[in-house]
Amino acid sequence: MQIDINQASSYYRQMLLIRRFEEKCMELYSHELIRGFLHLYIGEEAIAVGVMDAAGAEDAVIATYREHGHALARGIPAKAVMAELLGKAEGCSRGRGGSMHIFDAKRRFYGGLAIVAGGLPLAVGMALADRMMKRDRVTICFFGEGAVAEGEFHESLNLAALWRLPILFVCENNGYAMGTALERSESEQNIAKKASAYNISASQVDGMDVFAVAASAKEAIAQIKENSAPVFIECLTYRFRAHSMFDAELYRDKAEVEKWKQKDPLTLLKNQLETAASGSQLDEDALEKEVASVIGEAVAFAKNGTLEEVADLEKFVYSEEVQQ
Amino acid sequence: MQIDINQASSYYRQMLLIRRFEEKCMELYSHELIRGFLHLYIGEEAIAVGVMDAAGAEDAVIATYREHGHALARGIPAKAVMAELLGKAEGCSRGRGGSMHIFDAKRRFYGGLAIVAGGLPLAVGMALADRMMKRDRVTICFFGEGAVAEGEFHESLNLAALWRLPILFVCENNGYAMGTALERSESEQNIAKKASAYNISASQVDGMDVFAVAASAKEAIAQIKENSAPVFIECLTYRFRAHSMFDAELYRDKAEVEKWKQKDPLTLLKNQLETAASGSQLDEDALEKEVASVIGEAVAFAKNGTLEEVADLEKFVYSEEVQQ
Amino acid sequence: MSGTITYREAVRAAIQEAMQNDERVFLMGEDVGRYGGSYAVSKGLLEQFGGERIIDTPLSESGFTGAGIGAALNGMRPIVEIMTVNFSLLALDQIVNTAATMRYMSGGQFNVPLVIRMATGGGNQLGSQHSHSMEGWYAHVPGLKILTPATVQDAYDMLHLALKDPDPVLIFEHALLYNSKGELDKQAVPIAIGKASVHRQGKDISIITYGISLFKSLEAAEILSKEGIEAEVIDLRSLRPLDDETIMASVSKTHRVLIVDEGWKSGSVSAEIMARINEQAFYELDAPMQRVCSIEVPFPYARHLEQAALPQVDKIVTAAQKLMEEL
Amino acid sequence: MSGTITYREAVRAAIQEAMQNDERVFLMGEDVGRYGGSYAVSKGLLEQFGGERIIDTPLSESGFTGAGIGAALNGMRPIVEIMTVNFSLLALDQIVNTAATMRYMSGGQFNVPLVIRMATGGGNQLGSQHSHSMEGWYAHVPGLKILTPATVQDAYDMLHLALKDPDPVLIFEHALLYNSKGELDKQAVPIAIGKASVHRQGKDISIITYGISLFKSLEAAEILSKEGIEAEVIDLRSLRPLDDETIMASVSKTHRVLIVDEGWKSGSVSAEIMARINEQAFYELDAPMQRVCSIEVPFPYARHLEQAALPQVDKIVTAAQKLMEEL
Ligand SMILES: Cc1ncc(C[n+]2csc(CCOP(=O)(O)OP(=O)(O)O)c2C)c(N)n1
Ligand SMILES: Cc1ncc(C[n+]2csc(CCOP(=O)(O)OP(=O)(O)O)c2C)c(N)n1
Ligand SMILES: [Mg+2]
Ligand SMILES: [Mg+2]
Repeated sequence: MQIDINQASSYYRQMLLIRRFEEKCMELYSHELIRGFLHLYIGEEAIAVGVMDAAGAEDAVIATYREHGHALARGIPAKAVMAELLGKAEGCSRGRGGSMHIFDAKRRFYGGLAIVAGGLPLAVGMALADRMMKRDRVTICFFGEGAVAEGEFHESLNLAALWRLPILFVCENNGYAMGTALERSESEQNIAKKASAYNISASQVDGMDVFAVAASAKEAIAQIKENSAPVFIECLTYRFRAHSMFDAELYRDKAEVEKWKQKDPLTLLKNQLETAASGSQLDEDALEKEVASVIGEAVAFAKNGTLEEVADLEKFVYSEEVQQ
Repeated sequence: MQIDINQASSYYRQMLLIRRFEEKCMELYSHELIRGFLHLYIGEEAIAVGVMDAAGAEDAVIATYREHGHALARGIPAKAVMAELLGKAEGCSRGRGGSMHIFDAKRRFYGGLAIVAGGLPLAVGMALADRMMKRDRVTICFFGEGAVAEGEFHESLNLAALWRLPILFVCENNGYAMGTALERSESEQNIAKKASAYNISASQVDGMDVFAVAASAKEAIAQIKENSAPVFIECLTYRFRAHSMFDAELYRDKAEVEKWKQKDPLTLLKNQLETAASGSQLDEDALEKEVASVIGEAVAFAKNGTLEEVADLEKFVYSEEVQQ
Repeated sequence: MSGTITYREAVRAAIQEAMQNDERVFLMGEDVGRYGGSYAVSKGLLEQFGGERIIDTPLSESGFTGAGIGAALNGMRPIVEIMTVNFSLLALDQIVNTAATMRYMSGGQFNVPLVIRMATGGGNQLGSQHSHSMEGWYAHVPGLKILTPATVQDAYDMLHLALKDPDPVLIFEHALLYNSKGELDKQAVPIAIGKASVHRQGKDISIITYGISLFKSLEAAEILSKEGIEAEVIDLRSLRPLDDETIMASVSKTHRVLIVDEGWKSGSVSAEIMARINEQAFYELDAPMQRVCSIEVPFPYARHLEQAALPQVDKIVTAAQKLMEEL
Repeated sequence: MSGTITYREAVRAAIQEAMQNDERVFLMGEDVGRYGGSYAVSKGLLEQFGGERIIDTPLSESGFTGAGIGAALNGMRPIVEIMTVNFSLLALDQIVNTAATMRYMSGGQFNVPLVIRMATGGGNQLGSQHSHSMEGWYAHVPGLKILTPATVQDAYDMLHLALKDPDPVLIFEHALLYNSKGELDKQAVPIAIGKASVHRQGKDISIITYGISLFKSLEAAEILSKEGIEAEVIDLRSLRPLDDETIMASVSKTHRVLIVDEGWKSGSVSAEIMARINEQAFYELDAPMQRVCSIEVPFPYARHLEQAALPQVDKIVTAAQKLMEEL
């Protein structure tokens, strides 16, 4: 495999940023600066980074409550995300959203949605709008394998395929929905195969391998545009941490976690680079420093942020102006 | 094919009863004795009759709003159904249900449910209860092909397969959901194939051929018991009449309807008998008379029925007695 | 430009004009196209606008309602039709958890200019799964606006108003009103969302109502008038926001209140109106407020039972008479 | 048999005993087994009863709630756990259109002895899709019974009562109560469904409330007492049926009413209670009734905003003081 060192460093830096950002989140959670539910993406970074590399600025992104990684990979500044986690007015959702509801209109980042499978119907509508308006855009919709059992998954895949909509469905199959292992939630455990039952072109990809994910997403987006039809990719991955901050992890054993940690996407990328023909190496120290400084700034920014006025509690329930 | 003349007459009599019963319903509707929505099963009789022949008395049946045929084939007396359609206290649901809500506890007939796909989750629970209590029973769940697009279909098929529940799913594919043709509602139009995506054993059968339906249902029930797992059959059929009494049928052309009428299940049965080795014939006149008399009695019974006291309007909202 | 047409035609005309004037508007729902709409509202529109803008959906209430939200987020002005309010429960998660919250939880970045229309109400002998009046439920939810056109004029105006609104608006059309006839003046300036209408002036009692019950209330008012009781009849028009001002002004004039509402009594719109009058105009009341609502039963099929479950003119008259007897 | 335990433990003990005593009882829901329940209520039960009776379901709220209805119809006594009330909207069609109507539309042939438990309420900074109090909505629906245990004793008793009830019963457990501690007497005769409890006697004002707001109201009552205002505090316990008798008796004693309810104000339980008091005890009122509810916003994440949206002790005190100032 030929690996471009710049590409590799860029991926690595992004994945490292997500990793360190979330490690900082854990710390801040234990200091009670972050509250509510906090779902970490650690272990799954290659997916968001790989897919976002394939996404154009004009494409739309819909994610779940486990979306820090997607937000950062999409280019939302770490400080805006961190300020959000600290509930500050400077946060990307003005402190109203928190960890589960990151939004960014400028980057066409539509959440940050915390009803499992709730984003899929939105993706159908977003893509429908693009098709009706003849815009050359794709809607990228992320969800976990747990979402597959919900009725919304079924309705949305059918609509997307029936109407041949430009959607990239990205299933992040980390094997568990909270404590429920895939084999206890699906009668057919090959999710990509389930997608084929809607006549959607679907494939499985190693979700720990950022190059594989990016390649597959790029191919998928090309295919979507070429065939004007949705494409589905199932990324096989694993979350290294608990489901959220309130999870004793009774449902899986340590050995399994350890086994997967061997496939850490950051380590994998380093190894790929080392064994690649180029033989080049990452400047890990520099990257760590760079990332640490971004995160340091983000935390400082967030801590220095202001609280939204309580008088503005009801602001944004409705739009202020009704255009006539 | 060897055809037993008694079996054939019995099927024919039942299908004829349904056919003539519903023709009478149309008449009574035009006289405004029946009101609300009235969905006729004309053309689809072979399915209910064939499947019910396979069902045991201890099995449970769940149907839709197009369920006169299922009710009659299950043995609910025509007079109890007719009285229900006339809104009388003697009706099988005491006049509270009407055409869409036929119930009969004694015959384990659980409706008569008018939310499309709403019966499927119930079937899952009924079968779960049987399995937990180690009862050797099957739950038979009828629904139209329109229901397949609903999320409940997906959730229920998955649960049934995952938990290996004794359910016979019977999809009555008459090609249309109101005015929506199958090709405009499903990206994959082979419904049986969709069922296979849940690892449910599934097959298509000619829904106009009562022998074929009965054979397939019997085999399915045997298979359910043998494998303790659900089975799915898709019956290909057609409704000869409008969706309900308010339907101008703008969405399909007469030629298509006429083509299907050539496959009328009653005619088909007669032909099968004639070309069968036995060479025996139905005594059509006698059957018509028998059926006419049953329906005549049913109408008289219904017309003579009483109206539930208005004072009892609130009866049955809650159970009267709370056992302690 | 004014004339007598049916409520159904008024809704259709509004959809038609909106689609002609704004390419972002489209209609989506079960059987809105080839079938012509389950209540024939959209008949003819498929032929006029084609299948790209009059979209027949599969039976997937949650899916296509959510798709409406997505399309609205992405610049369109979708009109989603749900056949009957009971089926809307299948889409409720999308409506309440997403459409109503999107603007707020994104800190004002995204709004959802979505219009959802659905048939509501009983009286057609459709039984326990097709007949309820749940608009009051929706009126509980911040982020939504809830309209209940009763007149032909409102059937027309409100669709246009809803399409102009940047936030999700739900329109509840009583199924028994589609055949009703009335005057439509297309040039008239529409009464804004959130404003009630006084349909009949009166000094003795305020009858506050909406939707089909408006007509029952007006009929009752005529009967009461013969007995010398002059009822003021208010059509709320919008259940969220509610027009407190018009309500309180009327209460301050009549000092007696009767609310007529086809929802089940407990937890209905009528309760909220009573609560607000109690809060804002308690000292104006000469007698306890009364309400005529639906009896709390899943609706029965038999006509005599269903009619007994619904608000009726005689019940309104009797309630008003009793209210007038209070000191 | 009496002692101090947590609310969580009380619910768990009740489930455990019911399962021991009746083989028809089982628990089903997302992560009730291996995970131990999202709020750890069912921790340990899988080990005790096995996977056939402690059933982890896939994410399929409509599917498994409907399965609960089916199992109830077929002789079982299922307890369905829905993680959070917001997710229950996905199952609402099954609950409202099927569970609540089955007995009625079958003319009394079938009943649905199903218990549905779910967490409700805000205060945990869970944002706009996890924090609402929608039990009042459910209380609108004939055919359902709605329970809101506030105390440890009720958390235990109500599960038993619900399982004995032949009709669908929904139990709303406020998420912030799971860690609260209280006395549990397993031998005590449970207060029946539909009966309210007077938690504090008082002569000056009736504070009517339920769920977690009970504790805020009791705290407020102590503060008020120091100012010489003696509040009677009523825990409704059941939102459907409502205990009109206890409510009216208290109103007839105090003549002033304050309702505290974590639901959004418009169309909340508080409105229905005001409506009933107006109807049944209007002449007993010395002042307009007041209510402290949640501000009508999808709940925000930031703590200071969320706290501002919720009913709080100081708001209750202020409202009560104002109410006492009225002539
Ligand atoms: C409709 C709904 N039901 C339940 C939940 C609670 N919940 C949050 S995350 C989750 C597991 C989802 O698993 P998966 O889709 O695999 O995503 P992952 O968390 O593994 O990334 C559950 C059950 C929810 N948020 N929404
Ligand atoms: C959830 C829901 N949505 C819509 C309807 C209105 N509706 C009643 S029957 C029907 C078509 C169903 O088609 P199908 O399942 O194929 O059954 P068929 O009528 O052909 O027997 C529709 C849309 C309904 N009853 N329930
Ligand atoms: Mg997962
Ligand atoms: Mg069909």
